[in-house]
Order: sequence, then structure tokens, then C-alpha cells
Amino acid sequence: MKVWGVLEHLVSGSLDALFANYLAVLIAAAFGFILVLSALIGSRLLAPFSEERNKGTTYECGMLPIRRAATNVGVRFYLYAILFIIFDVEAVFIFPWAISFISVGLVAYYEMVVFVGILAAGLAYAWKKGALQWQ
Amino acid sequence: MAVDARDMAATGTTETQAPAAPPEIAPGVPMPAGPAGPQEHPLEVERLKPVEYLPGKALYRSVLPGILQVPADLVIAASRKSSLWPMTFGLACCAIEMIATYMAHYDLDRFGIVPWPSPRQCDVMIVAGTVTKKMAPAVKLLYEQMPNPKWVISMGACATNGGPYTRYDRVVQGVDKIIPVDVYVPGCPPRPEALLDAFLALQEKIMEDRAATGR
Amino acid sequence: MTTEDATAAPSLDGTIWAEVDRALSGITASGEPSVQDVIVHIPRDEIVRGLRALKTDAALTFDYLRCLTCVDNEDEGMDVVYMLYSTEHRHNLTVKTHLDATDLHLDTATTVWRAANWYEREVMEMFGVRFRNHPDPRTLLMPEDITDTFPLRKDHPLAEIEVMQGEGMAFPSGEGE
Amino acid sequence: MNAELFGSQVNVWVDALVRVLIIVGMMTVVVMGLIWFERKIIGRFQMRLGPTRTGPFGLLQSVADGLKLVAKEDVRPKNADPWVFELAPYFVFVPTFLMFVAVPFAFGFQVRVLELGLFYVLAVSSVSIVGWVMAGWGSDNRYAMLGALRAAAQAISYELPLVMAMIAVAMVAGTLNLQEIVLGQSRLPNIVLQPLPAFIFFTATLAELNRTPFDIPVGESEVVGGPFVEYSGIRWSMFFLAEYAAMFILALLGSAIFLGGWAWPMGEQWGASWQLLLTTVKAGAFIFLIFWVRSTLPRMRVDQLMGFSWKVLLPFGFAQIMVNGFILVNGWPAVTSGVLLGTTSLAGLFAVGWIVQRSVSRPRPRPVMMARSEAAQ
Amino acid sequence: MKGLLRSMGVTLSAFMRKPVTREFPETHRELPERDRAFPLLLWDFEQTEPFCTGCHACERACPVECMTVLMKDNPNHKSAGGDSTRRKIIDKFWIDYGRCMRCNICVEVCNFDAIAMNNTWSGHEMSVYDRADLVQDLPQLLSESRGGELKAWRAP
Amino acid sequence: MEHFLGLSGVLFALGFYGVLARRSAILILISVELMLAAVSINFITFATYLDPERFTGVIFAIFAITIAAAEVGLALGIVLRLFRDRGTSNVDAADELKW
Amino acid sequence: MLSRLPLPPQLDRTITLGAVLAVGVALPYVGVVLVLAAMGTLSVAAVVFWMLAAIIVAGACGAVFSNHVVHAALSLVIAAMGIAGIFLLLASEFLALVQVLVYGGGVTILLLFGLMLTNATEDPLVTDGTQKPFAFGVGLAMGAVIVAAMVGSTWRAGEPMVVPFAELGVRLYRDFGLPFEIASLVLIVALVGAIAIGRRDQDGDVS
Amino acid sequence: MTTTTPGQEFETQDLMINMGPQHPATHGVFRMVLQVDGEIVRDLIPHIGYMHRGAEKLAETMDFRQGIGYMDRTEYLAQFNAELSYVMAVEKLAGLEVPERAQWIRMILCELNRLSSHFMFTGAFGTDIGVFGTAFVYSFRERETILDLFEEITGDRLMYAYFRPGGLAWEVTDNFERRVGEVLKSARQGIKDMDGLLTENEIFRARTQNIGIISAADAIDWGCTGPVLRASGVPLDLRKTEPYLRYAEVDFDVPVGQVGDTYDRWLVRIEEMRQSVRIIEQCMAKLQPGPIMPERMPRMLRTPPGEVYLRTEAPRGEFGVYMVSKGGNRPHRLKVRSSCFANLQALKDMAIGSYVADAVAILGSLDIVLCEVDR
Ligand code: SF4
Ligand code: SF4
Ligand code: SF4
Repeated sequence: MKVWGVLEHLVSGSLDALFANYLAVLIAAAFGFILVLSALIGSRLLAPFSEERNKGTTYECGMLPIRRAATNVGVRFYLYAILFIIFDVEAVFIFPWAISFISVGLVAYYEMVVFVGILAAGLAYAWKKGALQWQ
Repeated sequence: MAVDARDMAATGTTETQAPAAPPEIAPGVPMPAGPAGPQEHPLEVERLKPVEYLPGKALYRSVLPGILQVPADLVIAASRKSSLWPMTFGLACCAIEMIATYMAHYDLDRFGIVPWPSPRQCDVMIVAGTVTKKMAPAVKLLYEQMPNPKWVISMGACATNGGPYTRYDRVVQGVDKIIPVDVYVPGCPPRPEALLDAFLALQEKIMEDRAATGR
Repeated sequence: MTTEDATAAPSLDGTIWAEVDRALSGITASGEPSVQDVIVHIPRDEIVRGLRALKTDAALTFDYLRCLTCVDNEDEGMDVVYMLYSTEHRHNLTVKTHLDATDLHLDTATTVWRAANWYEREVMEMFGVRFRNHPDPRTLLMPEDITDTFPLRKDHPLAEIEVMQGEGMAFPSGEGE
Repeated sequence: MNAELFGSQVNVWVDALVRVLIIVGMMTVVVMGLIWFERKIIGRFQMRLGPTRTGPFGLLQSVADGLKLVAKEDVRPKNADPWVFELAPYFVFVPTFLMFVAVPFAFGFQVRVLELGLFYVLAVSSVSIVGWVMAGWGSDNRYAMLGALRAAAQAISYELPLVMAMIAVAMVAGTLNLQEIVLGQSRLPNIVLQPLPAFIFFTATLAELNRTPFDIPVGESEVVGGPFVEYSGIRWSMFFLAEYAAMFILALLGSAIFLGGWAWPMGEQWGASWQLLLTTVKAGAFIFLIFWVRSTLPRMRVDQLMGFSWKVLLPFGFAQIMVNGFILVNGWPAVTSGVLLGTTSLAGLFAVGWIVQRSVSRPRPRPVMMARSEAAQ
Repeated sequence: MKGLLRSMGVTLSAFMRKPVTREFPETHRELPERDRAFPLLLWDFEQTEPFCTGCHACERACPVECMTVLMKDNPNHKSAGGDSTRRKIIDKFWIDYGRCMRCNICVEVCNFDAIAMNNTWSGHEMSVYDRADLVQDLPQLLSESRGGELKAWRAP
Repeated sequence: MEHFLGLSGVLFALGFYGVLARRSAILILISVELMLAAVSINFITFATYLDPERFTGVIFAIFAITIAAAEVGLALGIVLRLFRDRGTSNVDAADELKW
Repeated sequence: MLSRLPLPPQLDRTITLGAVLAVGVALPYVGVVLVLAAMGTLSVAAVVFWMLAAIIVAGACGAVFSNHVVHAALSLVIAAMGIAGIFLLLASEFLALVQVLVYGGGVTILLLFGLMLTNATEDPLVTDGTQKPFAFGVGLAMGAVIVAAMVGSTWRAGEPMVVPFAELGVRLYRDFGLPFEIASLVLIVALVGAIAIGRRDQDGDVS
Repeated sequence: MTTTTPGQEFETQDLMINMGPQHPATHGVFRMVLQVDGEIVRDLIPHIGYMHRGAEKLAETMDFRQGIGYMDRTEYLAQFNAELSYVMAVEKLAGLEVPERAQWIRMILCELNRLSSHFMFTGAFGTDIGVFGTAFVYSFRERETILDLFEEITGDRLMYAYFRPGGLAWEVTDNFERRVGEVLKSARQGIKDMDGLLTENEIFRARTQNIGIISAADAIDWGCTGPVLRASGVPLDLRKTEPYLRYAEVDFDVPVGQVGDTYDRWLVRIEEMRQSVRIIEQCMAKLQPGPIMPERMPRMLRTPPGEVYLRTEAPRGEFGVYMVSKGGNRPHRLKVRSSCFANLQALKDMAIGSYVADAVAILGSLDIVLCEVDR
């Protein structure tokens, strides 16, 4: 029971508020899930279902598809995704900074200037290399 | 992948890719002596087979007590009739009048009628124009792809029975030859008001048929 | 072609026929007036040569193919008709070539004007005239696999009206004629 | 553990449950209302009436639509990947719903006051992109696929400017707690201090919601409705619902972080119901703007859209943050910093406008007229 | 940016204007006199019989062959003791509104002014559930004119 | 605390198995992500329990996630490259060292 | 097997399978946990922990054992969400959200893009059949060792507490300035590398 | 999807997108198969013929009066222009002289029809570019007023059958002049609205400028006509080059583009609408009372044998009717030279290398009417 003591401890004291907050998130998530589920069940109940021969065919403007749709797409999207993930991570760093840079002072500001500068250089590189271009 | 050979044969021009070897036109066919061209081309017989409306059954029809079914039917039918979503699907000249009906002067949106481009979200198919034999498989397929319950409005003379083009043998003489039609609107083209009237008639029909709502 | 009523149609004088005749030297062409444009008859074996000459000739430059179509004269064969226009000199010309009913072959004009592409495809499937060396000899208006029906020919029958009006009674034949 | 709910102390569980339930009810009503509102408003923009015949003023239109969709057959294409296809609505809907937890309606009238509220909204909202891609990939349809890819590419591209705008606000407010951000604006809404981020936020909102002019993922004339082409009935309506719920939330968020939410202009003086009204009006104005834009502007093309985000909004967002940082870190008096913030940001906004103008306004005369003599030679 | 704002201005001004919608089932706009809905037969009130003599002119001229005309000897003709001047009269008449292309030819060819285009709203609100119902027979074709609601217009 | 560590151990083992057993480069990548996540859990567990005042572990976890993201980007680039060249994402096909 | 059952169309295969799974596996598990909680053996936090652990392990198993790359990637999302929950339990609000943001929004999208791009939706066949059992053994052993080591050791657990967000920033930028800049360098290297690799294809031909 | 073959195969494995026959962007039942690399169109295969319903063949079996109805239905957005070509071909063959008043009325109606057709274009093009219905609604608002006028005159909203060989079917209504004035007023407002809504709009310009460029030489080679050709800088307008009706007596300009892109086609059409208003105003001033049919008209019109290719400038370009008569009351061969048919041929050239969205915009800028293409 010692283990559970620790966990109990976790949710008491200073963690209390945090836990209570995210409890609501958990409940909301469960609720959202249940909402969708109940709607689906309701639909199963109320909607007619029939099986026609071609009902399940993929919609292609009235034509029958031949090949599966899953096929490779342009490399462009992928480059954007890479750019995004890099900058997303960067945003992760900026958020704490945005709140605390005043208390840290100019050091933090210049740190961030350098950081953003480096990333901006990356963006510029991507720009120059045409990763932001389509053709 | 799941498209079997029969489907392929049934719809003919299905290639969405560059056809490997498109059939060429027969080289310089000399004029035949007698009347040429079979009326029903053998390749087309299968493609023009009619499709049926396959009613499904809603679960509530079997599980709900009878006393509750009637109001349930009523509510569902009422909501269906107030929210008839047609497919954006224009064929020929009638399509212009159909579009005009959506526009400011007639405003189908008043009746809760808004068009959706994909058959998956549609309840009504307005066949507005001539259905040619080349187009017929597509019309059939689109109809089949609509989820139940679904209705068809045949708009204009062409869709009703070929209209001015009945005598040309590349035209299907009426869309009801290939899919079941619920409401016919005469006219060439019908006025927008006539189409509105057809929607009102369809609403009436839905309410009358509400005992069959679960279909 | 039936002979023109001399009073109805203008004569060839004062038209561009003289120019055309000059441009088509070496080709057995004959001119014919009509109510609107001058018609030039070119034998089918020389048609592409003739058309190219008409296009390249400096005084004519028929660089614009208005229309290309075919007339089915049943037993007399078919006429393939080219309507030409010159955007530079602003004049029109109709070129006709005759095909025998037994041999519906013709050289393609797509090498002269790209615009001929679809027109020829249409004529191919509608009349069964085959254009040699056509870059894309598929059907255009008909389903892709139906290549043996030529609906615009005169002998292609019209469809019967399937449902006639009148309370289930058969339509009294002859009455409607 | 207890929490305060309507002035009384209840267990946190009960409290959370009640608040979530209220949100569920509210969301349903508001989304239905929004759909009706959109149809009416766009109807007016197009000089027509919008729904009139279902219920008074067509008010029941959304109800009828919803009921019909529930009672509509739910088709799953044969080739679709069953699991991915079936699960996609959850992935789209649940994150959207979760966003409600942190968004403030009035003082104390929100599910939870999260310390990292702004960041939370951002993080949760990013999950629903996965749902879009799932929907597109799972339905095995070319349009859906293309739509999903576009949606994902667009959403990730515009998420960054959104982040930048939010960070700029957070810097000014000094917190990520939404309630505090709102409270901090009881004197002056942030839009005055930060017009450029407000603009970026609005643009990015449009993009995240796939609204015109950023509706390429669902563009009818290209991909026929995007990732959801193959969805029908209730499953499709889940996406639809999520879309409108997201619009509502983002409007609330926008009004909270830029327009002062319930706090401006009256601070905490007004009662909760007035604050609620204030929020609604501001969010309504925001939504009206969305509809207005929707009924006016053409759709952008995918490269222009990406370019706008990466080449214009993102650099400007960075610049705004750096400038904000510079102004704030020096610890100048509030008025000085405020004026500086406002003017620099406004200048940035004009710069953006100028760039947009410049990018297409090469001199382009009207077509040359050919008078009669020329044309006839 | 200027152009965008200008566009927004255009839509806003439209927003301010009054909607142009005509609410259809409640309000019908007035049809022009020349409106062509579908051909109808006219009723001769003086003779209390249709004008139509069943001469087949319209039937032959109809491009889509949607008319069927059967004539009979007029029982009301003077020779039969009646007071009508028409020797022959229409016996059965069908028009398939489902195929009619509203081209007005039948009206133009009729020598007896016996057929006219319906120019009232009843001619447009004709949706049916079965296409056989679109084939109108003689009583149906006459009813409008007989009821006196039809102010037939014909080309001057 | 042991529970968290146990969970992270299980995750790590699963990821390890994935890396060894899978042939598809993308699946290997997914497994690596799992392992990294396990490491993050450890970091935070230690930070919360052993070092709550300085929470160095949390900062390390941030860096770990950063690296994970960067790694995915780069690795996917390589996979893409591989796929374009070899037409497969099977890592066995890449065992020759020449590009 | 299920496909042969005569089911009404309302209950198609996937739904039935899902229901069977839910009833057969998830419900007992949840039941046990809840019963234990009701008996007072488990605290709220413990219940949450076990739930999350189940989700994570299920997601991880899906990611590792699924033969379909898309399924694997989606399982990874589920696992990542669960891990975010664990972070929350560990009082690290910020990290939890970072996890959601980076994994939910970024990594998964990137993975999905990557596999759509490579068209590699299925795991290629294992080249030699011995690899899987071997890997399984090694993985199992590894897991056992780690779990044993971690659970077996005794830690001098301190006082857990919520990491104040502002302080996190302060500490990050005051004490970890250099690693922070290095991180930016890592990021940019990744960026440049990825672009350089991706770029070369754009020239069209296979190099 | 089990194995992916390595090497070159991969590079060519582009996504094929099928648009149509039922697709919101294809203006009816046009179908195009796009081969897409990323978002860029590498190849475009047009498929037409879904609306091939044999108008030519049927009109060959009909007399001249009956054939008019088929012309209406062939070019259902510019019915008067289509009718005009047909009746003028008959007149030319039969040698009929059309009274002056009928000619002026024909001109007015044709130009009004051009207005309504171009309004349709502006609306449909706006939708293709992605304006959510608004452009469409505005243009239909104006169209509706024009259609109301047409209905008052001819009795039908779309299928007028009003032009007859020799003149007009019947007189216009008494209040014709006032009504035309009203319609013109609202049309001017409509042109202003459309112009303000889109022409200056930055997004619209970004979407249309430098898209789908076709050079003058190419346009001529492909046989493009109408605004498409004129946008490429070729001042070819049959109303000027071969004036028919009374076009030689009115004063108007032919707008000509400079670049030949989609934006030019838009501008040319907008300008043409202004010019149409101008033409109508002049026609109204010159309209005199008089007969509308020649004095002697046979009850059943017969033509001598002969052939004529009669072309007029319809809103979409040259609408030609090639009529071969072998005597009798019906044509032996009737060929409708469709303007869109030729324009559509050039689509492939214009669209390759652009984006998918651009392909839709380019198609929209050609302003096709499928019934006219397929006939
Ligand atoms: S019914 Fe008439 S208007 Fe309608 S499509 Fe057929 S021909 Fe055109
Ligand atoms: S309506 Fe006129 S034309 Fe027709 S049958 Fe009767 S009398 Fe003859
Ligand atoms: S209006 Fe035309 S189609 Fe209709 S019945 Fe009369 S002649 Fe026939």
C-alpha cells in the first residue's frame, strides 16, 4: 500500500487544482466520445439500411474507380510538414519564454533573438531553396 | 480493387487513367446497304439495365412498440421533408432553370433545400435534362451511391420521356427507364416555379408515405 | 452537288477564286459559286496538299479552320467540307472533297490546323469516315467502346417513340403521317 | 476536493460533470443556431431570404436537418478502411469538444480556468487534423485524399501564424491563463495594442475552419467537399457539427483574447448574464465577419495560400513577437509601451496590406478596344 | 487589399438591400399574357362544343409527336339537327405534356383557333407522381377554357 | 513512482521489439518514437519525484521531445529518399552503403 | 469468421468486432479497476493511471504489431495521448500539452504524409522468418530487465509538486541557455537536411 | 498495393483525378481526367459527348419552323443568337429579305441575350473561382430581369422560338421601349456589381492573372472563337468583320485582351457587356415602326437547293450553321458549328502545367455550354 500512498499524495496538496482541472478535460473527452457514440447508435436505430450492389462504390463523379485512391502525393506537402514540425517545436520554446522573459531580463530576450534568428535563417534557406515554392 | 469485372462491363467508360489502348473507330466503314446500326447496341444493353430502389429497414421499426412508431414516423418524415438536399447535378438546358430556382428570386433555401455536391449527403436527385445513353450509367451509379431514403425528381420533358430528343436513339427515353422516379415535372424547361411545385409535391408524398418511413 | 440556279447564286467573277486557282496550281481543283462563300472542289487524294497550299499561300493564308464536317449524300457518297477563313485577309473559302460510298478514307488535316483534331474525330464516329494518320482516332461523342454505329448517317434510323399517348390504345398507324 | 458551482460547494466530479453537461447543451443549441444564422445571413448577402418555412423564421431548420441526418442511411464505401473510416469522426469531434473546456464565457462561467489555457486550446485543436487526414485516407477516394492532404497542409501552415498571434497576445498579457487575459483587457482590448496579431488570428481562424477564402480542402469546384465526400448521414453530420463548434469556439477565443471578452468595456462590474451577453455579441460579430468574408471572397489557390502563410504571416508574426519583446523587456511605463505596441503593430498591418496589394497589382490595363475601323480593317 | 475591401463593400450594400425573393407558393407573380405553359383546347361557348374539328394539322406539325387526335362526325351538326356549323368534331384528343416542348407550333398551325397556350399558373404547377398522368385527355384539355379561366392569347 | 517507471519500461521494450522486428522504415520510426516517449516518461518521473525543486528532468524532456520531432523529420526525409531510389521502404534494401 | 455470420446490415463487421472487443477486453479491465477503486484499494489517481496505462499499452501494441502503417501511426497517436495523460499525472501540465501538440499535430501528420508519399501502407514481408521471434525474445528480455531494474531499485522519492510554468521558463532561459541555442541548431540542421534530401527529388528524375 | 516497383515507374505514378460527368465545376456533364503531380496538372484528357443528343440529325427531319426549337435547346444560354444563325441561313438560302424593324429587334434581343449569357458566365466563373454562390446569385438577379423581358415578348423564359425565317414571330409588346430601358438600367447596375465584386479583388486577380495563357497564333490554330480568341489579342468579331443585321450602322468597340489569360477573358467579357448595353441603346434610338415579316411569306417555306455556312457572333463566339438543302422544306444536312467545341479543344493546351484549381478556372473562363459542344 505504500505505492498508493505516494499516488494519493500526488493528488493532494499542490496537485489538487491541476488534477481537478484536467479531470474536467477527461470528463469532457469521455462525454464527447459518448456523444458521438450515442449519435451513431441513434442513427443505427433510426436509419434504414440496405445493401445495393453499387452503393459502396467509391464516388468518382459518376464513374467507377479503378485503382485504390491511396497513392503517393507531391513532395511539397511533405516539405511543409517538416517545416511545420520544426517551427512547432520552436513554438514550444517560445511559449515559456513569452511568459517569463520579463523576469529573466534582456539575456532571455537576446537568447530568443538568436534562436529565432537561427530559425529565420532556416526559413530563409527553405525559401531560397524553393521549398515554399510549388513549381 | 473491389470492383469486379461485372461492374466494369456494366459501366463501360470507366477508365480514370489514360486508357491503354482505346478502341479505334472502325477503319473507313463503307456505307452499308440497309439501315445501319442496331437500335440497341449489344454493349449497351447491360449498361442500361434499370436499378431498383432497395428499401432497407430501420431497426426502430422492429424494436419500438407500435404506439411509439407512429409519432416517430411522423417526426422523421416531417424532418425529412423539411430538409431535402438535392445533388448538384445538371445535365442540359433544364439545369439552367434548376440553378435559377436556387437563386435569389426563387430561393429553394426557404424550403431547407440546399445542394450538396456529393451523392453521399443527398436525399434528392434532380434529373434536369436529357439522359443520353452515354450518361445513363453515371446517373445510375450516382443514384445507387445515394444513401437511403432517396428520391428522384425528373425535371423536364427530356428526363420524363426523352422530350424533344425522343426520336434520337442515343437518348434514353425517360430516366425512369433506369432509375425509379418519384415526381415528374413537365415542361421544356419547366419554370422555376414548376420545380418548386415539384418539391412541394414531393414533400406531400413523403408525408403521405410516412408509414413507410423506416424504409 | 446539284447544279446551282444561275440566277440565285452569284458567279465566280470578282471572288477570290482567281487567287485560289493560282495557289492551287498543280492540283485538280474546280471552283463553284454559292450563295455565300466560294466552294472549291479538291479530289480527295490531293486534299491535304491543297489545304496546305491554301494555308501557306501568302495572298490567301487561310490560317483559321472554321469548321469541318461531312455531308452524307447516301448513294452518291459523302462530301467532307472544310470552312476556311483568313484572319489576315478576312476572306472565306469552302473546300469540299468527295468520297465514294465504298471507300471512306481521307488524309487527316490535323497536320495543317490543330483545330481539325476534334472535328475529324466527330466526323469519324458520326459518319464512319476514316482519317488516315489521325493522332488520336478515338470516339469523341459516343461511348468509347461503341465504334460501329454512325448515328448521323442518313440511313441510321430514328428511334421509335416507345410510349404513345392515348389510353393504352395503339397509335393508329398512318394517322400521324 | 470541492469546487464552487453556482455559489455552492460541490464535489469536483459533480462540478465538472454539470459544467460539461451545460456545455453540451449549449453547444448543441448554439451550433444549430449558428447553422441557421449562417443560412439567414448568407441569404441576406445574396438578397434572398434563407430558410423560412420550417418553424417560425425557419428556426427549426437545423433541427429538421439534424433529425433527417440521424435517420439517414450511413454508408461505408466498400474499399474504405473500416477502422480508420469509423474512427475519424471521433478524432475530429472530441478535440473540438475539448476546446470548450478552457474558453471563457463570463467571469467564472467556464468549465475550468486552466493555467495554460491558451496553449491548451492550441494543443487540443491540433489533434483534429489527424481526424481530417484519417477521414480522407480512410474513405479511399481521390477527392477525399486530396482534400485531406490539403486540409492538413493548410491547417499546419496556418497553425504557426495562429501560434505567433497568440504568443504576441500572451506577451502583452503576461499570462496564458485565458481568464486573466480577459481580465487584463478590462481597460483596453488587445486589438488596439495588437492589430496585426488580431488580423493574423482572424486569417488563421478562417484557414483553420476551412472557410472561404481558405476553403481549398473542401472546395466544391475542385474536390467536391474534401475529406468528407464519402461520409453520409450521422457520421457526416458529426464533421459538420465539429466544424461549426470549432467556429464558435474560435470566435469566442478571438473575442476573448482580442476584443476583451466579457471584460471590456465594463470590467467585472456587470453581472454574469450581461457578461455572457457581451461575449455572445462579440463572438457574434466575429462570426458575422466570417460569414461576410465567406459570401464575398473567392477561394485562394493552394500555393498562394501556403505562400501567404509562410512568406507573409509567419515572418510578420516573428517580427511582431520580437518587437513586442523589445518593447516589453525594457520595462518602459505602460503608456509608452502601449503606444509603441499599437503603432508598430498597426504599421505591420499596413505592411501586410501593402504586400498583398503589391503581389498582384502589376500595372494591368484594361483590354484594348478595337474601334470599328481597325477591326474591319 | 483595396480590392478586397471593395468587394466586401459590394456585398455589404447587397446585404442592406431588400431581398428579391418571390415567395412562391404564397405569392404568384403575374404571368405575362404571352406566357406559354402547355397547349389547351378552347371551348366554344356559343355552340357549347370545342372549336377543334380534329383536323390533324397540329398533330402533323408537332415536332415531338406528342398529340393524338381522333375526329368524329359532329352529332350537333346542322345536318344532324344540331346548330353547329362544324361538320366534323374532335372525338378524342390526347396531349402528352410530358413530351411537349411548348413550342407553340400547334397553336400557329391551327386554322380554327381551337388550341391555345395556357397562360395561367395552373399550366405550370403540374407535377405528378406517375408520368402517365401527364397525358391529358380531351376533358382535361378543355376544362380550363370551359371554366372560363383562360384568357387565351394568340399571336397578332 | 515505480508504476510510472514500469510503464515506461514496458513501452521501451515494445518499441525495442518494433525496431528489431519491423522492416518498414516508417514502422521502425514509429517504434523509435515509442522508445523516446518512454524515455520522456522516465525523465519526468525522476524530475517530479527526485528533483522537484529544480525539475531538470522536465527541461530534459522538452529537449527530448524536440529531438524526437527533429529526428522524425530527418528520418522521414531519408526514408523518402530511400523510397525514391529503391522504390521500397524496406530497410533491408538499404544495406548496401552506396547511395 | 464474422463475415459469415448472418448479421442485419445495421451491424456490420467492424462495428460488431469493435463491440466484441469492447465487451471482451476493455469492459472486464475497466470493471476490475473500478471494483478495486470502489473497494477503496485504488485512489482516483490510481484509477486514472491504470486506465491511461491500458490505453498506452494498447496503443503501443497497435503501433508495434499492426501490419498496416496507417493503423500503426494512428495507434501511436493514441499512445501519445495517453502518455500526455501520464505527464499530467506527473504534474507536468506544460509537457503534457507539448506532447499533444507535437505528437498529435506534428509527428503524426508528418508520418502520415511520409507514408502517403512512399505509398508504403503495408509492412514489407520479413525477410527471414526467424527475426520476429528473436526480436520478441530480445524485446521481452529487455523489458523484463528494465522493469525489474526500475521497480526493484529504491529511490529516495522527494516531494512531488506542480512545476510552475513561469518558473520553468525562467529556469530554461537562465540556466539552459546554451542547450537551448543548441536545440535551435539541431532543429535547423534537421530542417536543412530534410529539405536538402527532399529537394533533390524535385528535379524530377531518379538521380 | 502489395509491392511497389522501383525505379522510373514511381516517378510517373501520378494521381489521376476524374472530374465529371457529375462535378460541380464542369458546367454540366463535361468530364476531364487530370493527371496530377502534387497539385500540378501534368496531363488532361477531356471527355465529351455525355450530352450528345442528335439535334443536328433531328433538325434534318424537321421543317424550318420546327428546327428553330432545336436551335434554342442546343445553345441554351444564347438562344436568340442560335436562332439567328439558323433563320439567317434559311433566309440566305431562300433569298428572303428581312424588314428593317425586324432586324433592329433581332439585334436588340441578341445583344440582350449576350448580356444574359455573359451574366451567366460571370456567375459561373465566380463560383469556379470559389465565391460562395454570391456571384452566381447576383448575376442571376440581373439575368432574371432580362428573362422577364424575354418572357413578356416571346412567352417563354428560355426557349423562345421567336425569330422566324423572314422576320419575327410576332410584334414585341407595346411597352417594349420602357421595359428595355428598365432592363438596361438594372443591367448596368449588375455589371457594376460584378465588376466591383471581382475585377479589382486581389485574390481574384491572383487566381486569374497569367493563368491559362493562349497565344494569338495558338488560338487561331486551335480555331478558338469569341472572347477566348479576342482575349488573346485577335480582333476577330463577326459583327465587325462580316457585319450582319445592322451591326455596320451602330458604333461599338471590340475589346481585345493583351495577354490571353483567364483574367483577360474575364475583362473582355465584362467589357463586351458594356458594349452590348451601348449597342442596345443605339438600336433603341433607331427602332422605327414597320412590318416585321416580308409581305409575301409562303405558308410552308421551301428553299432551293444550295448550301450556306452562316455564322454569327454569339456570346461564346462564332455560332455557325452549315445548311445543305436539296430543295424542300427541310435541310438535307444541318451542321451546327459550335463555338465551345473549338474553345474546348484548346483547354488541354492551356491547362497543362497549371494547378488543379487553375484547370477549373480555365475551364470556367472558356464558358462552355455542353449541349452546344455535344449537340
Ligand atoms: S426538357 Fe427541354 S429544356 Fe429540359 S433538357 Fe430537355 S430539351 Fe432541354
Ligand atoms: S386543334 Fe386545331 S389543328 Fe389541332 S386538330 Fe383541332 S382544329 Fe385541327
Ligand atoms: S406546343 Fe409544340 S410540342 Fe407541344 S403539343 Fe404543341 S406542337 Fe407539340
